[in-house]
Amino acid sequence: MNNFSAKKANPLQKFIFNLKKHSGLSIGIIILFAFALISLSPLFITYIEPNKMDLLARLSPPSSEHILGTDHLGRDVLSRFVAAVPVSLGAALFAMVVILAISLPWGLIAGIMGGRVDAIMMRMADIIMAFPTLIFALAIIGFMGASLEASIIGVAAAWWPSNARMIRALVLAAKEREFVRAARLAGASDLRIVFRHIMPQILPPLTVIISLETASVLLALSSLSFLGIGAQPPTPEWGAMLNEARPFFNQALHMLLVPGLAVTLAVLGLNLVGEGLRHLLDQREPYKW
Amino acid sequence: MFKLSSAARLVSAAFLVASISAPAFAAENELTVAFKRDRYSVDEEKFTFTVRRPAAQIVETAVKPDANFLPEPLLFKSWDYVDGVYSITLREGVSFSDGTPFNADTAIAALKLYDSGRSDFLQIDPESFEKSGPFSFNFRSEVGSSLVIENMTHRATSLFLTGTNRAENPIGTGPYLFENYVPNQSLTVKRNPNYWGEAPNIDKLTFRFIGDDNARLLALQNGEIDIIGEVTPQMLLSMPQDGSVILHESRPIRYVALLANLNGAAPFDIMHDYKVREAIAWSIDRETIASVLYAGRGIPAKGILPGWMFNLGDNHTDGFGYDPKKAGEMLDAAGWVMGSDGIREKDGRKMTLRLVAAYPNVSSVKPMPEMLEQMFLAVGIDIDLVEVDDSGVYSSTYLKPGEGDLFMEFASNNNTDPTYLLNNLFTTKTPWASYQLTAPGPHVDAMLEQARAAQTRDEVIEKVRAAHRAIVQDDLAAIPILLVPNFTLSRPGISVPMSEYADWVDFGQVTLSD
Amino acid sequence: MIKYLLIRLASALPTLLGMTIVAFAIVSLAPGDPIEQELRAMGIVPTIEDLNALRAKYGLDKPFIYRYFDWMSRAVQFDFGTSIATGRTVINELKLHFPATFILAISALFGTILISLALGIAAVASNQNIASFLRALTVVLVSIPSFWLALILIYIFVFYFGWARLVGDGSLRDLILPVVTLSLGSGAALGRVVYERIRAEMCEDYVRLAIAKGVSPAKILLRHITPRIIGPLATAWTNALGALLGGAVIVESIFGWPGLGQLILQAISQRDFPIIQAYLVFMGLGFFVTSLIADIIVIITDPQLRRKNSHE
Amino acid sequence: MVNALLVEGLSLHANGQLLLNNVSFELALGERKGLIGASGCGKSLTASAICGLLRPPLSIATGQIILDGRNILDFSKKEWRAVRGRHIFQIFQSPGTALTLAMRIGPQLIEAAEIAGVKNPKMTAIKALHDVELDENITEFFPYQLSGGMKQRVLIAMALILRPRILIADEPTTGLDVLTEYEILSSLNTMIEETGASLLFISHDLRVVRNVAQRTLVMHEGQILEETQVDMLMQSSYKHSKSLAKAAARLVHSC
Repeated sequence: MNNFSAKKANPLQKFIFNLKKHSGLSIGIIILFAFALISLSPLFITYIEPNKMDLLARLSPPSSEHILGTDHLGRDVLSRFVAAVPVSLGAALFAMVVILAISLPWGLIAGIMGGRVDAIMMRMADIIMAFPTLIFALAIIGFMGASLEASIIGVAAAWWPSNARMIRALVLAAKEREFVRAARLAGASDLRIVFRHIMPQILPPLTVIISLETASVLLALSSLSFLGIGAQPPTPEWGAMLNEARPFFNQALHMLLVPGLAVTLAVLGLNLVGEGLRHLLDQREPYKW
Repeated sequence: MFKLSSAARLVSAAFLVASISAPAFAAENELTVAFKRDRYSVDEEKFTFTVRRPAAQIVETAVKPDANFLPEPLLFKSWDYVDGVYSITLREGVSFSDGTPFNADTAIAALKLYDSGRSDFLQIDPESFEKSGPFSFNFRSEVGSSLVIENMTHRATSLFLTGTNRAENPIGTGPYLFENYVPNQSLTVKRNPNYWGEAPNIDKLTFRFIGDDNARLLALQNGEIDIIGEVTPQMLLSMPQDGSVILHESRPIRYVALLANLNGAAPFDIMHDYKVREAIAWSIDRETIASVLYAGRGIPAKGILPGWMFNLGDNHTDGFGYDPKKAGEMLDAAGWVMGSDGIREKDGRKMTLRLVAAYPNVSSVKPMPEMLEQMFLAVGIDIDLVEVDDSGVYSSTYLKPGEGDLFMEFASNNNTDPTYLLNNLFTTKTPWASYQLTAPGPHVDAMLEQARAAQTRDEVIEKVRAAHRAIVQDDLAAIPILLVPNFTLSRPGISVPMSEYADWVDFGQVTLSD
Repeated sequence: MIKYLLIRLASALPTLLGMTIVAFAIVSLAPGDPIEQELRAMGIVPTIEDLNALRAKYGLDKPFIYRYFDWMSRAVQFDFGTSIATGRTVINELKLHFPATFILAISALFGTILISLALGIAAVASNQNIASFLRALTVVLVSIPSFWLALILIYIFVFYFGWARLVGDGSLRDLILPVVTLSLGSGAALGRVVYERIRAEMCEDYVRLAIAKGVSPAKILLRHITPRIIGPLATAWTNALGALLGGAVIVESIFGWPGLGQLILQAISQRDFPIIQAYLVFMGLGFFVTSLIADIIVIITDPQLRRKNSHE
Repeated sequence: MVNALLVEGLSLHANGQLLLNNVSFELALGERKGLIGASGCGKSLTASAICGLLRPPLSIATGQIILDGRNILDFSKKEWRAVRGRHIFQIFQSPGTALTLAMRIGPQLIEAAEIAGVKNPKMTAIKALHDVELDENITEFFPYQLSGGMKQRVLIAMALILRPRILIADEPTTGLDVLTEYEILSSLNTMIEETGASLLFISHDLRVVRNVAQRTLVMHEGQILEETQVDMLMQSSYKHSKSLAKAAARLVHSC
């Protein structure tokens, strides 16, 4: 009789069990963790200075001295790749913070106030969403002049409205839940409802959104750097490194592969984590036919 | 619409094949030349801009620059300048491609067009034209300039037949006829069978506009185009060394230099100190840059005008070598002492210089800015590098408001007027308002004013020489780095007659050896 | 339906108006003087008066509000002025470059729809192992930056095999690589949407009933699930068109495809204001029209909405 | 008596948790049997297992379900498809979501008729609607235009069309008012009488079961406690059986 009541697994075991079941999520976490380690590695390992040129060793293939080879100015590709981790990922994370700083209050206020405020706020978001995102970012950069800062601002300006919309949708769904209604009827203040009831509810799906959106922001930022209107050389940044690698891809494929794989892996890590979290949250299984 | 045009192309191709196969025709030779930007414009009012490189095959100028950058006859047979009056004798036996004879009437009409344009480049007094014979006439400069003929070597001053639509069907006296134009894609010209001069080697020239530098090079390697007309140092770095791409070069003419902000407000006032400018000049390893970039064809520069040009000679400037130790001492002497982080400082202020690269765009000098940054870092100067791929942003955001310490430029005196470059870049009265901050002061203003007012060419050259020395040596308004040839790239089996001035590379005279 | 469309259009008017203001403001308030740049690039020495005359000609000397209303009153008649760089009318420039981008974007959209359906349905329908592989493939494809993919495709197909041209003449054969580049990524992204949508529907009770009835999987998918998801998918696909137009800027630049992307990159670097403004407005309009089409599909496929709208 | 269905030692797992424990029972040809128990005791799981509608993480640990002498748990997907509808059919407790929202009623019934292999699907569908006392013009309706009771009767009409040998009705009257409940149950009775199918009627409410079946299984926490006459439940030795009977009695009394 007792054998069918669940054995209580401890949280860690449960987490590990979940990770095993969600291999995508665990791979994603491992990738992101690896990038975090790499970005910290200069504290322990001495790399060649990422901007140091060795003009005699230009475009050299991977060797014991330069494990990932050198670029067109004889700079060490490995150390540039490592130095680019905090720049590229940092820029994406920073852009995401800016996006959230705008879209979270925007979506919360619109969702909770409803009515005319909601209509006006969403209309304003719609105006920006009327432009394809990358094109809007391009226009903003055209306004500010090319730089990493401008591309972050451009991307944030183009990306926040859709995030605000998603957050608003989450808020609306949360607002309809019984206990939120009850709290409201019980006379809880808006602020209290937001922080005590709505935020905890939208946080899990918001994590999914943040993870997936950071991936798309990272892609956008590296695209802009690749077009030469994002991070400016000699700043090590993956998109910019690819831009520099372009002319040489016939002679030095390693210049093209290293930053390209770096972007792909980082985006993959973020996507896997986002997808994995989504599956963790949505445990429904389809009927088999 | 898209499909229609490709269908039309197919049909016309079919007709072409049919017309070729009928008589026993010698095989047509064709050449495809790639340029970065389509500069062909159809605005009649802006027609001074229209005759850029491709269209220059259709219309010709009055004179062309010779090897020493002096005007030599083309449509003008001879000219004379006495007391403000130019007397012109035209070449006889020339006619426009539609058969209209080229004579004093049509020439005057063509020259008068330049006053109806918005920009009065030639500064001719349009009321002063006076026909003195069927092939001769006189005119005056409205500003008393002795350099009108020199300015006519600019390809923007080609002579069109008036009374026709220059935008849709430009008619000139040149070796080619307008055939087809797809904006931002291609312009095709075909041989003018009735050309008055030496017949070109190539029957049909197609100019392709490919904006992306790498795409141009890859397309050449892939055999999709024959010649690249605009070549960047990155392309030369990545050029395959197996002989599949051939480099053609002129004498060095373009300069790469750092223009110093001599009149900037804080924080862009560090360059006011001559010692700092000199230290920078000594900390540039020009030999290394020259050996790595531009396929090793650039030479360390002692000035921004090459010595061969106008017979200026190499000796009126001394130039600067590479001596980081000396540079360091100069900076010490100027009060900029080394800080603990390897960056110099003075009165608590870090020596951070903003280097804006580059005019006309950063790809024309890349990756030189990064190389310079490392060299300056070695003497304790921190560089805030701003790369601009847009000459509009360059001049309006950085140059005009003085938002920078050093401005990297890649340009040339693309004109046989010896005062052209110096006057525009280094005088307080420059017509290019952005360049106020690079003017050393009244003494240079005066030198160039005298040069422009001089009535003989020797006198002009003499003054220019003095002004040039002042700018690149005594005042260091421009810190010279390299002098670079004008390049083209081609597939093997092509020989391109190069010119120092890109607009004067004559693609019709290309010889094919296969 | 027509009434609904009219309401939808009327409610979109403020958005469209706001869009034009944003498009105009972004560009007009930007620094950079196109006139001076053009003259300098030509090596021409203008006087201050010449510059002012040219500025006046292009209306660059007037205050912002005046310029906006002036621009709008002409824009509604499809007169966006003259390109400063080329001297052609802006409408002409757009007409010249639009067909290439249109073909590219539509082909890429078509490819996207095909790839997304193939990946999504295959992942739903196949057995556990193949499905996991397909889903892994999907996430990887979504994560590859399009510009990198383009370079790798060029390396493989242009240089290694020599099967494709790099700088074509705009013929359909030159379309293949750019379209593949564009549609792989967005096709995978939408394949994920297709998969998630079908999966979500497969959790629904009506699918359980259909299974209990003994309906075959293909019929369940076609008859029961498709009508439910076609609306949301149409919305996702048309939204993808926006991403494709953005991606087209990169892909056109890499492949030298003579479309609007090239035009806008060039216009930005040349500060060709009228072009940038018109481009932004057109992109916004195009986006608006496609989302309208998506809305119509949603209504047609959702009986409840369809009824509500026909009875209102 | 010939067995229509035999369930033997059926056990069901999810995430290491045992949800059905050694469930065994049989259903004779033409027999009507109830399956009662408190909510969450495993009744619907049993029904889903019999129809092959379990989805992960649910999985069958041990046991067999014998239909026509064959263990259907060993069936391939194709064999399952051949069995469903014509041999075993189930109507669910949530008529509101069970019908395909985007399809009109007519095509959904006709689809069933095609599976059943009748000659004139459309006529069969209309006749079935008449049998459950629905107007034939609702074939043009979408599910959202029907009430809950009407939808449940459409499901019964579907069962009429399919003529399964075994029908499992999983709480078909939950959430409906008493009058509608009565109509549904009589439709169900009509259907069983007409087709001669065996019926497994699942409910938590003894009162309802009494209307369609004489015998019932009692389930508690994943196990079958007993099989007994509905009327004898009050006298059961199991306290859970007794409490179910008492709850029904209280409800009847309060009316």
